[in-house]
Amino acid sequence: MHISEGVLSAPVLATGAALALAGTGLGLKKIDYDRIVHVAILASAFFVASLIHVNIGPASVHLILNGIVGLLLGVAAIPAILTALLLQAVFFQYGGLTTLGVNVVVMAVPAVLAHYLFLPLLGKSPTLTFIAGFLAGLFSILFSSILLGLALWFTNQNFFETSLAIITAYIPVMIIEGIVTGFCVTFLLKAYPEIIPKKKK
Amino acid sequence: MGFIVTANSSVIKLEDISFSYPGSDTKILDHLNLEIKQGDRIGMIAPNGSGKTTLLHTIMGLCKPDSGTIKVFEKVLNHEKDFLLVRSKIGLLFQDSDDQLFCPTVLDDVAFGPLNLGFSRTDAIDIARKTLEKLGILYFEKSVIHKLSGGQKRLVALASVLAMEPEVLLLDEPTAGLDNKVKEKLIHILNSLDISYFVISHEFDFANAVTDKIYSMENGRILRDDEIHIHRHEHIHKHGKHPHIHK
Amino acid sequence: MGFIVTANSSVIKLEDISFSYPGSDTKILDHLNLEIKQGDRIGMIAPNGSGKTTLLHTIMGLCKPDSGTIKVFEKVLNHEKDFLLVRSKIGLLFQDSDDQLFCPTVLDDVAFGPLNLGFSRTDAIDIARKTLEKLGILYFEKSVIHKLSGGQKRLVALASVLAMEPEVLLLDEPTAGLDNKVKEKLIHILNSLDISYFVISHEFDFANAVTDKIYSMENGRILRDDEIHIHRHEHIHKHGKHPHIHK
Amino acid sequence: MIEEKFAYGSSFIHKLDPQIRILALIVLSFAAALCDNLYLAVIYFVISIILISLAGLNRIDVLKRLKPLFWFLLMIWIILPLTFDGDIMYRFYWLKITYQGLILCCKITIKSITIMLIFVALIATMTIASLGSGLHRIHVPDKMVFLILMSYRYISVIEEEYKRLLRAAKFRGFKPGTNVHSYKTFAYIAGMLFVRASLRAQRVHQAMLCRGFNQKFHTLDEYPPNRLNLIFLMGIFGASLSLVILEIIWV
Ligand SMILES: Nc1ncnc2c1ncn2[C@@H]1O[C@H](COP(=O)(O)OP(=O)(O)OP(=O)(O)O)[C@@H](O)[C@H]1O
Ligand SMILES: Nc1ncnc2c1ncn2[C@@H]1O[C@H](COP(=O)(O)OP(=O)(O)OP(=O)(O)O)[C@@H](O)[C@H]1O
Ligand SMILES: [Mg+2]
Ligand SMILES: [Mg+2]
Repeated sequence: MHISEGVLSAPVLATGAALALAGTGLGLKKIDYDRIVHVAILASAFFVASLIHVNIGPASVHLILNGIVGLLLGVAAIPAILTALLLQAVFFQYGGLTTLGVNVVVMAVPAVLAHYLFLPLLGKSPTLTFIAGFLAGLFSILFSSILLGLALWFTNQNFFETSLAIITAYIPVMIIEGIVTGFCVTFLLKAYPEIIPKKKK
Repeated sequence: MGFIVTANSSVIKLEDISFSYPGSDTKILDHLNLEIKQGDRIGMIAPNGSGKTTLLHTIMGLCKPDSGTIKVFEKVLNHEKDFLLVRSKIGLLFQDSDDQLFCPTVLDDVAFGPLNLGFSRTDAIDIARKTLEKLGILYFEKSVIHKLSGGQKRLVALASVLAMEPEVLLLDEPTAGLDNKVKEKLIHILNSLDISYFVISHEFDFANAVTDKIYSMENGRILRDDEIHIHRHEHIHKHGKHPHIHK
Repeated sequence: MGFIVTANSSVIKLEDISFSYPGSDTKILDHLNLEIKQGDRIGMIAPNGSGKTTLLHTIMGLCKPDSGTIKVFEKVLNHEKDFLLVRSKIGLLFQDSDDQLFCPTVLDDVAFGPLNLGFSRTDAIDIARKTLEKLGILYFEKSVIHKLSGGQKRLVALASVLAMEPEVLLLDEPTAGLDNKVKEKLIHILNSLDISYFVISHEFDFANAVTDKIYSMENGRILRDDEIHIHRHEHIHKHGKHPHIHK
Repeated sequence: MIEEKFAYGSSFIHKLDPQIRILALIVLSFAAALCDNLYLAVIYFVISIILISLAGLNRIDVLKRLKPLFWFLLMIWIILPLTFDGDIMYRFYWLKITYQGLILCCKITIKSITIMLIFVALIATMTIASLGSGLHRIHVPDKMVFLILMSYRYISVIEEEYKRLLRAAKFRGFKPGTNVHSYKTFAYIAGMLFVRASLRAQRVHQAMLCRGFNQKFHTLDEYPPNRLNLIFLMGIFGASLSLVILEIIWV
């Protein structure tokens, strides 16, 4: 989910950059040197997850999975997502430098929220785990698309219809991300519960 | 699936296959010919990077050859669709079992293939159990994959390939990183199968124990050893008082 | 670094070490004893999952034993701090090179250790270049790691360990997945080193070619083969007209 | 897949110090992003074209890289002129195309292409290792540089793992479709990637400890001092500054 260069106004770009900077600073502070490799390699996994294409009818969309990254990393998800987006910009030209801040906010804020909202529900029961995962996936994309719409709307009120169109277009993605995140969380709890932060203690 | 397979009929036949990876000029396969017949047990020993894995991937339709024809069960395969049909009849054991196992538990993983073939859940689980039983590893059906040892993973990977009841097996270095006990188990299992297979290995003794002929590869072509004759030779070993570990 | 090492002095000594992974009851190491002396070249052949990798990690302080003492250069190691000092004197080659090569380019990676030891940039680069030269792989100093082949990565991993000028080498299955040419290169390199080492391998012939004695592991303990005697035996091989591939 | 296609070369731009290129990128792309005047946007566009030629990049390859952007622009051109309020230029029954909408489309198109071209010319022309050392020298925190370099190193390892897993699934008769079984399979594959990533991270961390890692990450990359560095940076700063001043005076 990227907003392209050349669209947003100066105040929106500046706000995005400032928020992303603050969040990254906070996240970096939370990562000590024993965990930094973990964060870096999960950032790579997040990058690669976006290369996974799943079908919806005749079309296909790629996974985003910021919900999972949030669940697994908490605040540390912010620098991880920044890293992945920067590398995507370098390799695929999905975006440039000026929108990097806004894009980080769009992807990372819902991820961090998902961590605090849904992590406590994981592992209570298989059904609840799936539902929590489903909601984490769905909610992350919903909130990301709303943030993206807001960025456009703050730039120019005339982008209202465009924003609505974008949010609507993401509805099928939300459902798919929900299902995939649900199964993925179920998988993680079964196969490697140590990866879920709470379970470590 | 309607393939009629009689003894000595050709199962896989590559004719004049050339292949190079996109963006490179090196011909990894260079007018290569290979035939695997019903009942064949063929080994292949060749250096790293000589194109063995590429060869198997070409048979499975993963690498599209630049020229030449691939026939499986006497049928020429051209399009992705032709390969789809045939892939369930050829079992490929990957070089690294970790590449092959992605379900949470052993049973899930072995049942994955049968489910894709259209079996019902209960039938798929049934098939999976039977296959694990046959390999003598039913006792860890509930185990989580990444907590298994290398040898155990190998056996599970083999089970998940066999569960699809393939008519040919392609094995890519099945013994890499395995200890001698598991190796012997594998030799025993392979020798008790009654399907054709093609085994890549870096270990002569293993390949020798499970196959009837051994090929090699050089410059993108197969080197064939049709005659097999007995040869006797001596080594000198330093070894201690413990049971001598020797393949 | 102030360690006085004389011939036949003990380099690594494990006494009565027990270890189990957190959350499990199985003793992977069970009152294990091991001594590596100056000049020793020891091989270890043992089944998958017998605890070989765990043993090496215990020596390096990556797994903390439940009981027993670890002495390196006659000094008992207790705390993380003691291990810090010692880690630069023991070189561990990991089972998977991708775990060990974490810098973007070959030169970066080989210079990483010397930089941590406090060498200046230019000195570190100098050491790195010399080590690559010694292994005959200087020509890919600028290469990006993830574009190297398996065998090349192995050699780079070895270079990055050697660049720290360790006094002992611990090698975890250095030959897994390597072809015979690279294997021979490795044999040659190891035999030309004049430091002690401890090699885990599943391949008797390789272990035999680079070491003076071979140990094994069972039930968390070391099985020792102190006497070495020559033994002559015969095989029967089927083989073809091609140059017989044999390690 | 992960190819640094433009990273190797011997052009003027390739020889510049990464640190200089990053600074130039920051100044120039923000100046271009803030520009709100169609004529000035065209000047920025010309600058970006000059930079691309200085970098000696293959034009076809560059165009291919902009493909995702072109899809976005296509969407903009379909939606914006119709939904934007303003003076109506054409009316076709209930469809109306506004002048302001059209101008905005032009501006967005030119600006977005410009900013992407600047990025390609200045950043895509260096390896990630150089980017890391450049960022390090403009005082980006150690930990951030470390995250970028380390993450880059393992992307291709994990991508390979993904490709192999997908291949294995396909060999076992998996046909991706629009159904729960497919989504579940992809979820398992993604989950497996995260598990492997985590296990690998543990091992890599241990490997770093064994090599005496003391919480400092070094980058070796060295660029010989080059008089052109300063000239280039001054040129970019000067151009950006004069264009910004021009816009303020103009309005
Ligand atoms: N995706 C790829 N793109 C380009 N070249 C490749 C690719 N995969 C393999 N190669 C090259 O093709 C050659 C053959 O590779 P292949 O994996 O088939 O060898 P192999 O015989 O299986 O070796 P090994 O014994 O190491 O498994 C090698 O030189 C390798 O560098
Ligand atoms: N992190 C871990 N947590 C729990 N158990 C573990 C862990 N790592 C290894 N084990 C278990 O400890 C035992 C010894 O593992 P280890 O990796 O030391 O074996 P190994 O001798 O090196 O085997 P291989 O030849 O396959 O490399 C195995 O049974 C394994 O299942
Ligand atoms: Mg291979
Ligand atoms: Mg091991």
